[in-house]
Amino acid sequence: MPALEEESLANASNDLSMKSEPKIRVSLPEGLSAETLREMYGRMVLTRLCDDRAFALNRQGKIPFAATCQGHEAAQVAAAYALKRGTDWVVPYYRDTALALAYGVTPREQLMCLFARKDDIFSSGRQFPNHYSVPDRKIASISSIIAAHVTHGVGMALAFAMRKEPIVTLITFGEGSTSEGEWHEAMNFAGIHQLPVVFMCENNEFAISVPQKLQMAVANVADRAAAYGFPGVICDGTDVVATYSVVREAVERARSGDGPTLVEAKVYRAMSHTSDDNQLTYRTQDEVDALKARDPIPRFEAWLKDRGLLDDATIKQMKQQAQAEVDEATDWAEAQPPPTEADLYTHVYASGPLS
Amino acid sequence: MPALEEESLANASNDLSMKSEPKIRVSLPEGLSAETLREMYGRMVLTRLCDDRAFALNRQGKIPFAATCQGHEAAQVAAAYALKRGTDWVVPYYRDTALALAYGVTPREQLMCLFARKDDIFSSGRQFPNHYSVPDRKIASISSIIAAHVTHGVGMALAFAMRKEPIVTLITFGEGSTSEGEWHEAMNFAGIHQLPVVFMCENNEFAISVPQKLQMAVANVADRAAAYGFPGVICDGTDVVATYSVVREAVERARSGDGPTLVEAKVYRAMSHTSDDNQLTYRTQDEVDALKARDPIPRFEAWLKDRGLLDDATIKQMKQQAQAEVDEATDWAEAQPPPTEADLYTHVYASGPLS
Amino acid sequence: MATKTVLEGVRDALHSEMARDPRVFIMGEDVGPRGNVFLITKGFLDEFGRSRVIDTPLAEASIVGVAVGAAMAGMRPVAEIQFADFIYPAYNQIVGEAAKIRYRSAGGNSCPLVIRTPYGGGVRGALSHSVSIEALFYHVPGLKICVPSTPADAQGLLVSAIRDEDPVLFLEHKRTYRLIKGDVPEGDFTVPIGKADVARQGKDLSVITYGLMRHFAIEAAQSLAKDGVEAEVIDLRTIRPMDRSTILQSVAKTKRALIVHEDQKFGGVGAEIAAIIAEEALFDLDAPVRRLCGPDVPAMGYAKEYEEAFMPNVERIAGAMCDLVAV
Amino acid sequence: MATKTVLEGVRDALHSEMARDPRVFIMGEDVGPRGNVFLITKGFLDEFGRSRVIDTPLAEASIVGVAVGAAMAGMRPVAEIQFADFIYPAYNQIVGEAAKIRYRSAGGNSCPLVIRTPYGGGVRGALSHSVSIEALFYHVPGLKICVPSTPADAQGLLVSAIRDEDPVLFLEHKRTYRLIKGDVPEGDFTVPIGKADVARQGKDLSVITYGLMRHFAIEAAQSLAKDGVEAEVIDLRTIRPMDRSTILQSVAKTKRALIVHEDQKFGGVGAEIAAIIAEEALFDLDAPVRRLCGPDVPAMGYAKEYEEAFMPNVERIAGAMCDLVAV
Ligand SMILES: Cc1ncc(C[n+]2csc(CCOP(=O)(O)OP(=O)(O)O)c2C)c(N)n1
Ligand SMILES: Cc1ncc(C[n+]2csc(CCOP(=O)(O)OP(=O)(O)O)c2C)c(N)n1
Ligand SMILES: [Mg+2]
Ligand SMILES: [Mg+2]
Repeated sequence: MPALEEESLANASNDLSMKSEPKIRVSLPEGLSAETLREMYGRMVLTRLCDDRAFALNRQGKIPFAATCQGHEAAQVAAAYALKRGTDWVVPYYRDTALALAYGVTPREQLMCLFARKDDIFSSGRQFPNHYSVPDRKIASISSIIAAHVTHGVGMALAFAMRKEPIVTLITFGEGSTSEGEWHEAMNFAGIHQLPVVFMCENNEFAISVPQKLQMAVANVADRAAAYGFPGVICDGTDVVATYSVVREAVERARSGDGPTLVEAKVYRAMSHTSDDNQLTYRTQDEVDALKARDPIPRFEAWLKDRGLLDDATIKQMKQQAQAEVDEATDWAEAQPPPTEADLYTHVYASGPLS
Repeated sequence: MPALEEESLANASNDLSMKSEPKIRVSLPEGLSAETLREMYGRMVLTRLCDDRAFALNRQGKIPFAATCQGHEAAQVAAAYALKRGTDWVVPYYRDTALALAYGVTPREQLMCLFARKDDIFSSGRQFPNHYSVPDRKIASISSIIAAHVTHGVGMALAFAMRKEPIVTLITFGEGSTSEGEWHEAMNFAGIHQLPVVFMCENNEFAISVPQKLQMAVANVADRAAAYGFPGVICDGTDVVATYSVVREAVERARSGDGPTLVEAKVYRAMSHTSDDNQLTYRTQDEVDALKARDPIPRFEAWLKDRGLLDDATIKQMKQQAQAEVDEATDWAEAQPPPTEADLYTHVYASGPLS
Repeated sequence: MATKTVLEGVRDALHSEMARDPRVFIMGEDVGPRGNVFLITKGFLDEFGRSRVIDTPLAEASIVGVAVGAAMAGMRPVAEIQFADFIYPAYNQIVGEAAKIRYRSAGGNSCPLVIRTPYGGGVRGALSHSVSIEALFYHVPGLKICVPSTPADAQGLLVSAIRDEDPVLFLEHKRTYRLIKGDVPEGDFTVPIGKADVARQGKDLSVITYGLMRHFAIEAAQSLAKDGVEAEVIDLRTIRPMDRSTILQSVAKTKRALIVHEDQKFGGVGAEIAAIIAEEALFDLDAPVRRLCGPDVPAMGYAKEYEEAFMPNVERIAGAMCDLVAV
Repeated sequence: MATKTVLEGVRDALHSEMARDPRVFIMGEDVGPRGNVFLITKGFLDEFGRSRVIDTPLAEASIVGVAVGAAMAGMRPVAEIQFADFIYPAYNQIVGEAAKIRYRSAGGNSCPLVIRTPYGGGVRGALSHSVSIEALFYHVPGLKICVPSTPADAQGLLVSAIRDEDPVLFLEHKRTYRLIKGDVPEGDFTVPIGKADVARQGKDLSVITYGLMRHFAIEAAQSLAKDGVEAEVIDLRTIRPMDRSTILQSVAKTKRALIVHEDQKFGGVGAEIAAIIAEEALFDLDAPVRRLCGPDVPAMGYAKEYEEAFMPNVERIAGAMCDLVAV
């Protein structure tokens, strides 16, 4: 599907081609050019900086809340690039910062939601950070109610199927969310109607403090797909390329009318659940330290360098550029006005704030 | 488990031993004596007469509503006898007349609920018929809200497990109920804690008018058990002996601490969903006629006769006796007083009808 | 004008909107070949096809949740909950999601969705097929709630609901389906959401009601008229938004307010009506506000005696009217 | 007497009841090693073991449903919903099931269950961690609802709730957890369900409120006292049953009623309070009933400005009190 590749190039916001493109090109995963791979890497770097910034702002007392995606970035960026951006829809969850940034959310937009500014495009400062809603970039609105968005994604896919639009819908969630009844109902509905959906579970083995074995009696979330009549596939969600291949295949199945897939990306949560949590109350420092070895960013960096797709100078330049963007976005967003009392009453109904 | 057999004998309300017990005994399913098998047959016959009576009363305009269990009797009676009656709990659904009658509900009690009399022990005429609640015989109260009772059964099993009581809980439901989110949550919880539960799905392939293929994308409800980490087993629910063996094994698993089983009894619904439905709006007369061949009662009758466990004279006697019981119960129940206006206010709270 | 039943009004609204707008579709349990348990959608499957008349699995959260998603994606779903008693599993989707989508996305997303469901007693529906649910939803900003009682209102309000840009909970009193007949305009017409109907003019007291009770209240008013007492009967037609000014104008005129609903009293919709009057029209009143409502017990029972004891009827309403004018 | 926070009152009630009665157990998300997200059950797992402190899957319908079953089987479960905003998926189990079990089985079964959940705003909880839910449940016969606002009431009412034979929804205003400190009796004590607390005596107007607003109302009353206006402040403490006689006695004395709650106004609990007054005390009143409540928008937003604009505070309450005595 070469369209995909052009798409990603067209969408690239910066020229990331290296000064000295290596002559001998290694074979790349289908659909991914060197440029796209570097762009994906760039999104991961940018995400990490946004994530770190959120926690720094929280520690400084400038924002009361932050939620991390560290450990999930590879899976999210891979999924974003496996879709036809601008066409396919994503229905994400609150941990999908990397997915959002890879799907077109800008650092300024991200910082605006952290600061809960009036002109925050996701919710005008009404929702917690990372509750994206960007219709023009095909990102659906979600709430904090776990798993409530899964039926929505299915309904969107139903609408696209009814209108015969060749759109795929990606719906993401944590493994904890698969315990909810609504998740079951969504999967069941999608299976019955063989809708063009990719369900992606970002399994980090914890629902806040509750470990997977107290959430389900199965080893893999993917094992649950069989109950709905479609495939469940597992991938290493800290491996960009592996996840990309799996999601891409699922997207193609969906687009060609062969129905949904449940992708389980095995990831990990590097930090506490949110800034309100302290994971050392339920797992040991050793456990947490051990996770560092799985960091998807150095891993992808090494993969790209091994193949001559990236060199240290470019990495440095990309990181600097991303840092500058995040710094600029922070200052800019902080300076934007907050909502006013009058803003409380907008968008209750299309016709106004009647009750 | 010989206790079971003695139990069933002790509970037998009538002496059903044949005049001329055949000398050469065939080998019987473990746990089932000839007497018990005849008793089971008797419960099926009694159920059929109660069911027919309900519809006759409905046609006569004496009761506004009736729901049938015709086609499900074998599965239900088998399940009841696979349990330790008086000890194990059942959490049934509204189609479980045979299960209830096999578990100790009397024809008088059944007719009282049909007539919605004040002294109806299930609900004092508050609920639709067949919404059993007989704590002294270990039958839990249910509502009409599909699948809402499944978590209750799991919670009861949790309580028994906490108190280390060797009680098994049987929870029944139709295949339609497995679409509900609550069903998923109940299964999941039972799996995680490996609770002593037997889930029995009475799959008649219809949820009112909606055929199985529009309810789920899998061929068997039993296929769903794998998502919860315990076995799913299929049996012919029109075959008493086959169902008995499968449920009995599941009960033993549960009692010995090996966790839940999902039993799928393949049954059929002989009549319309309820007296308010007309199944010819969504399936053909031919389809309905074809079902008659699967009637579990003649089938079990033949099985018993083949083995010399029952003869025509006994059958005739049993049917007459059951008919007499149902007739007596009908006249008696009809003559009982209805609730009064004052009864509206009882049992709101333990402390009275405060609001 | 044609004479039809409430059921026919509902059906004709669904039919005309589906014919008019390809974005409109129906989903719910048994809406397909069965044509819904009350036969409202009989024939729809043949006419509009399986992709627009969807027999769903037995799973209310997804009936609403999938419809919410489809609405967010530009469709106009009409989701059916077979009986109002079965709406609870979908509460999260209605109250937590649909009602907040516009607000939470600051207008970025909308959710033009209708959730239809038959409610109310009087048909021997027993404990789980008789509930009134309006009080469990009317507190929720972002939702609209319709409770039509006549064929014309059922049809005209349902058309309005389907064309509305926001989620509407559309409650059809099942006893009215075949019982209530009335004149309905021909062709395309709507009844606006948010406007009460002065169903009967009067000067001696105001009866504020909705649903099946509108008809009982009118009958009671007619019986009182023989003794020269003229009751004004206000049928709210929609509960959220609630037509405060029609209520207040009427009470200012009659100086006496009787609120009647079938639903239980404590915390029912009548509480808000009484509160509005107590805040805005207190000095107009010549008598205390009165509420005649269902009793504060968990449900209407199956036995006829429970139903009769539970539901307000013409005699009880007439009695309460007499008592109130006597104060 | 010991001084403790509301959070400590809740914890001590849970702790003492678990120690006293082996039938009592806790289930919910993150109640185990994490000790609940507010650290209420910290240490409970070690003390009472895994079978009595159950970390559940992320699935509220089953948290309540499993607890209902356990209650029917003779246990005394305390089910926790992590935030009140997440209770909607369990609505069916609470409203459709728990509340009706005694009634539907004519006393054959009972459901002695407590569902605890933190609610309310003022902690920057944003759109999905700030909701007040009492109005969505208080209409339901068969349920009881507690809304304690002081450490002693939290502890004493929770003990009563756990010992109650019927399902109790126990709402803890999360802003009070650490903010509100107060004296609490030593040893075993209970606060009865159904009895309001006259938190402040006064003769000039009655402020009827509950939850966090009790504290704001008292502060407002104190500020008015400087100008010689003496407000009586009634903290309902339980919403269902509601202590009508305390409300009516107070209003009969002061002749003015201001109802204050954080929850949105339309269809809120204040509606029923106003209705009770309009029905029973209308001729006692020297001024219309007034309600000061949250605004009728779908939720409290994340930005500080939204929170401040949404929640009634001391100044606004004092202002409403002044206005009312001026009528
Ligand atoms: C319905 C609901 N219940 C509980 C919560 C509180 N909560 C927020 S996140 C979370 C854990 C989610 O776990 P998982 O789905 O695995 O996602 P993860 O955070 O691990 O990425 C919980 C319990 C919620 N937001 N919504
Ligand atoms: C929550 C809920 N939704 C819908 C209904 C209406 N209803 C009653 S029975 C039924 C079909 C049940 O099908 P199944 O579970 O297969 O059981 P069966 O009747 O076939 O034995 C439906 C949809 C209900 N009672 N409760
Ligand atoms: Mg997780
Ligand atoms: Mg079925």
